Amino acid sequence: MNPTLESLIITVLLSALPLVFILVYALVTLYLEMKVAAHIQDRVAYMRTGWHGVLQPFADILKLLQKEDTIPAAADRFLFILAPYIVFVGTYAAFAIIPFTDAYIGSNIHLGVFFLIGVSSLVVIGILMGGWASNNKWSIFGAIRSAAQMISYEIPTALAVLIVVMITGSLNLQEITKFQDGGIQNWILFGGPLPLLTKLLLLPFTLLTFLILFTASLAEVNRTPFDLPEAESELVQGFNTEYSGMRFAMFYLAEYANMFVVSAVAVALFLGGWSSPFGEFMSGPVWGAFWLIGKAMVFIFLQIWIRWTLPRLRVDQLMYTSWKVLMPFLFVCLFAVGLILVLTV
Amino acid sequence: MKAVATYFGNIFNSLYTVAVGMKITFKHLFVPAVTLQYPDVKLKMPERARNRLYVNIDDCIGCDQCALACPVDCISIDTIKSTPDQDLGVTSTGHKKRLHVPKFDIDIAKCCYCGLCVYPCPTECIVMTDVYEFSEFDRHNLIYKFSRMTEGEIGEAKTKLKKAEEEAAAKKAATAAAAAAQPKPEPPKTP
Amino acid sequence: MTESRVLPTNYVTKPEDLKTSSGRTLRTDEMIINMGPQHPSTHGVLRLEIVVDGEIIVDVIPHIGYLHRCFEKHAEHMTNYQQVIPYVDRMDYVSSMNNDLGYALAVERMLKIEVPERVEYIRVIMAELQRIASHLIAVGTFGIDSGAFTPFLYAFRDREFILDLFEMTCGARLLYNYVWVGGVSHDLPPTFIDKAKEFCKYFKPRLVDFNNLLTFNEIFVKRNAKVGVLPREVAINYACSGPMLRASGVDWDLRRDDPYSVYHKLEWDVVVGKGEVGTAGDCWDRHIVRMREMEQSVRIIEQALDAIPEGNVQAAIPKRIRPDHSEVYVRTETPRGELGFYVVSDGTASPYRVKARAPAFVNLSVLPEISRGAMLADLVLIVGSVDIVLGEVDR
Amino acid sequence: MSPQEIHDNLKAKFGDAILEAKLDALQPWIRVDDHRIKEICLFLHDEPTFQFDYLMCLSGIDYNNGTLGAVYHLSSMSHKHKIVLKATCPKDNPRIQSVSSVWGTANWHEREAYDMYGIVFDEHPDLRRILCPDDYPGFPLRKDFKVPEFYNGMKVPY
Repeated sequence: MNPTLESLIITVLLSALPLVFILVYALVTLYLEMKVAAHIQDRVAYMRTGWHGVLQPFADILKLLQKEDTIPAAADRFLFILAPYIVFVGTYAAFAIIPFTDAYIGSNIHLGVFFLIGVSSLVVIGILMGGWASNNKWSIFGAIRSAAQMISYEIPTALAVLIVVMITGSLNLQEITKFQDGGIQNWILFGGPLPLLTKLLLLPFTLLTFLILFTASLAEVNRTPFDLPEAESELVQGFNTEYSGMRFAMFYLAEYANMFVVSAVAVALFLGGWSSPFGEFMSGPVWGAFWLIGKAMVFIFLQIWIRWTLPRLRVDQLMYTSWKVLMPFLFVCLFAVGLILVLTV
Repeated sequence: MKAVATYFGNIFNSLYTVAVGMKITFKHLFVPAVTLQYPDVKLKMPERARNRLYVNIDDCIGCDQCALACPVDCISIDTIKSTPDQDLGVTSTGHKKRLHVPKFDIDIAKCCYCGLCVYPCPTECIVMTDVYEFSEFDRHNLIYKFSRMTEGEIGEAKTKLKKAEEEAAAKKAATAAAAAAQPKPEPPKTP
Repeated sequence: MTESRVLPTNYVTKPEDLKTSSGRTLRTDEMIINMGPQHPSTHGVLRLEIVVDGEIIVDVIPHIGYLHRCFEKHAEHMTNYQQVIPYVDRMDYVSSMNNDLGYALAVERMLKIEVPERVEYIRVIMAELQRIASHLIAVGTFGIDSGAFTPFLYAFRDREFILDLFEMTCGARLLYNYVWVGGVSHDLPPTFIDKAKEFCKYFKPRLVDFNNLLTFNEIFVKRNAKVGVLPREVAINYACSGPMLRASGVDWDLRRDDPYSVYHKLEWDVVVGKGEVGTAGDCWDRHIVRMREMEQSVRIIEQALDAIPEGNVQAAIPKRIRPDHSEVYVRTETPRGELGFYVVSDGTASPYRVKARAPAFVNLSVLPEISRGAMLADLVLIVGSVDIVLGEVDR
Repeated sequence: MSPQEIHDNLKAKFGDAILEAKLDALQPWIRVDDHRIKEICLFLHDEPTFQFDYLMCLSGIDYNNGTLGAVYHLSSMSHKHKIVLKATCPKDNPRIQSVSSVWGTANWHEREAYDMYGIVFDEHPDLRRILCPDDYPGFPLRKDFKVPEFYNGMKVPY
C-alpha cells in the first residue's frame, strides 16, 4: 500500500484508541460516582446487579440505548440532533493532546495547550444548540447560563495554563511532562526542576495557580458547585431537559469525558503527567499510562466528593467568583512568576 | 479598607467552610450504611403496627359498630336474623350470637388504616395485623370478603327467617283477631 | 421589598435604553414561565406563574388548589367528632400529630373537658418529636433546593428514628390518629421513655454536624443572605406565623403567648431571627430559626420525659360527644405556624362547621410580596424557606 | 381589654352599626353591619388602644336559614386580647365589604370564602376561585350543595 494510505490508517487507529478508553473509563466513573455518593450519604448503592452493583453501569447504558429518544414537535430538528455530537466532539478532540505515555500521544503538535483551550469552547456551542433547539423555556435558561459560565471560566483556565507555559517554555504537553520528569520534586506544583531558591519562591504561586485551575475546570465541566446549566432544583434538567435515550447518553458521556480531560490536563500541567513520583522506579511506557490515569482518577474522586457536599452557586455569584476572585489572583501569580523567573533563572 | 477586608474574609470563609463540609462528608464515607436491602432483610414491625385488617368471622356478632365507626365507610355488613331454633353458638368472649353474617366486606383500597373500627368491637374480632405487602394487580381483589357462609346456607337462613316471620305474623294476626272478638272489659274506674 | 438585596435599577432592562448599533431600539419582552404543579422544587403541587425579565422575577402569581380534598365538607359529614381526626391527620401530612392536637384541644375546649396530666405530657412529647421530624424535612428539602443533596439524606436518616418511636406507640409512621378528643389512643409502651432519651442524646451532635455541613457553608450563606426578606410589618399584616414570623424578628410563639397544654411548666426559649448573616427575615434566618427550634424541642422532650406522671390515658375520653350550641376558635403552634380550628356545633353529634386556618396557606400568600426582584434561583429558595406543605395549603 | 369594654367602645363609636353581641359565650362575638365592616376593622386596626393587627382567621359560614356569614377572628399581638366579629348577608345576594386593604391576609381568606360559599367581597383586588377549578358549578360548602353528577363530562361520584 502507498505510504499516505498507510499513515492514514495508523492515525485513524491511533485516534480510535482514546475512544475505547473513554467508554471503559465512563463505566468505571459511573460506578465510582454511584458508590462514593452512596457511601457519603450512609447508604449502599445498587447491590443486586452483579456483585455490589458492578454491572449497574452497563444496565444504565443499555437502558439509555434502548430508550426512545423523542424529539419535541416544535424543536429545531437539525440542531437538536446535532447538539450532543458537537458537545462530544468538543470533548473528544481534547484527547488528542493528552500525553498518556512518553511514546503515545494523540498528535504531538507544538500548540498542544493552545489547541485545547480553542477546542473546549466547542462544548459551549453544543450546549447552546441543545438548549435553543429543544424549544423549552427551561432549556433556554440552562443554555444561556452555561454559555455565560463557560466563557467566563475559560479565561482563568487560559491564564493558569499561561503560567505553566511560562515556567516550562513550551506549549506542547509532551515537552511540559518531559520537563517535569524525574520524581516528585520536579513537579511544577512544587516549583519544577529549577534551582532551590526559585523553587521556594515559586512554590506559593504554583500551588495557588493549581487550586484556581482546578476550580475553573470544575466550572468548565458544569460540576457542583457550578452546575447551573443543569440545575435540577431550578431548571428541571437544564439544557438536556428534552433529551432522552441515546442523545441523553451522549451528553452524559461527554460530561464524564470532559471530567477526565480536565483532570488529565491539570495532572499533565502540574503533577508531571506520566512521570512517576519516585523518579526512575516504576517508570516506563506502561507505568506512564498508569500514573497519568491514576492521578487523574484521584481528581475525579475529588470532583465527585465535592459534588455531594456543596450547594450550588447563583449565576451572578458565579460571575463574581470568576471575574473578581480567580482572575485578580491569577494576574498576581502571573506577574510574580514572571518576575521570579526573570530575576533568578 | 473595609471592602478589602470583606473581600478576603469571604474568600477565606468559603475555603474554610468548604473544607469543613468536605471533612464531614469524608467522615461519612466510613460510616456503615443505615439502609436495609429490603426484600432480603425486612424491618421488624412493632407489635402495635396498624396495617392490614383481619376479621375473625366466627367471633363477629354482626353488630355493625365497626361500619359506623369507619370514617371512610369501607366496611359493609349484611346480617340475617336467626330464628330461635337455630343455635349459632357463643363467641370466644361469651357473647351469644343471634345474627347470621352472610356478607362482611372490607374494601382495603379505601381503608385509611386509622384503626377506629378496632376499638368499638365488643368481641374484638376485627384487628389490624402487621402485614403490609398485599398489593394486587386488580383493584377488585382488594375487596376482602370475610364471610364464609355459602350460597346454600344463606338461602336456607333466608327461607327459615321468612318462615319464622310468617308464623309470627300469622300468630299475631290470630291473637289480634281473638282480642277483637272478645267484648272489651269495662274500663277501670277513674279515681 | 425594603432593605433586601435591591438590584441596581439598570439591571432590569428597560426597552427604551437598549439601542442596536444602527440606532434601532432592541425589542425586549418579559417571559411568562409556568413553574408548574409538577416541578422538582415546589414542595408539592403548587403552580407559580412567574413573569421573568431575563433571570429577574417581575411578578409571581401562585395558583393553588391542585390537592384540594374538601376537608371541611368531609368534616361536616362525619357521624361523630372522633371520626374527623383521621382527616385532620391528612391535612398537613408532615406534622399530623400537631394537627390532631390542635383539633382535639378545640373540641375539648368546647366540651370543657379536663384531660389527665399524663395525657398532657404525652401530647407535648409527641408534638415536639413531630416538630423535629417536620423541621428535618423542611431543612433537608431546603438543602436540595440550594443544590446540596447529602444533607437531605442525613435529615431523613435521623427522622427515621422518630418514626420508629411513633410506630412503637401508635402503630403508624406518618398519619397517626393517636391524639383523640379527651386523651390518646394508646398509652406509651414500656420501652418508649428510654428509647426517646436515647434519641435525644443521639440527635444533638447530629444537629451540629448538619449545621457545619449546610447552614454555615459560605456558598449556602451567600445564596440565602438578604434573599426574600420579609419585613416585620408585612409579616404581621399578612398574619404569617411560626418560623417565618420569628425569623423576621417578631418574638411570638403560641406555646408561650397563647399557652395551652403543659408548655408553661417546661422551661425553653423562643428562637428569634436576628439577621446574623443578611438582614432579619431573609431565607437564611428562616432556616436557622428552624435549626435552633429543633434544639429547643429536644430540650422540651427531655424535660417532659423526666416529669411525666402516671395515670390512665383514656380516662377523659367521652363515650358520646354531643356539644351544645357553641363555637370555638383554638390555635396551636405547629412546625409551620399557627394552626387554628374554628369548630361550630349545632347540638348534634356531627360537627356543623370545621374551618381549619392552615399556617402554610397564610404564609404562602406573602410569597409575591417577598420575591419581586429576586432571581429565578432565589425564588426556588424562597419557596423552600416558606416551607409549605400543599396538603395544608389546599386542605 | 375585656370583650365588654371593646363592645362598649365600639357601641359608643359606631352606635347602630353594632347590631348584636353575645359576650357571655365561650368566645364572645359581636355582629356588625356588613356595609360598614371595613370602617370598623380599620378603626380596630389603627386605634392604639385596640391595635388588632393580626387577623387570625376569616371563615365563611352558612347559617342554613337563608343567610351566609363571615366570621373574623381578630387578635392583637401587643395587647394580647382577642375578639370575634361577624357579618351576615342574605343568601340570594351575598355581598360583604372586603377588608383585604386592612389586613393583607384577608385577600386569600376572602377568596376562599367566595370559592366555598359564594360570598362576594366588594373592592377585593382579585376575587376569583382559589381552591376549586375556575369553572366549578356551584359553591361546595353551602348546606344545600348537590354534588354534580358530571363535571366536564367526567362522572363524579364513584
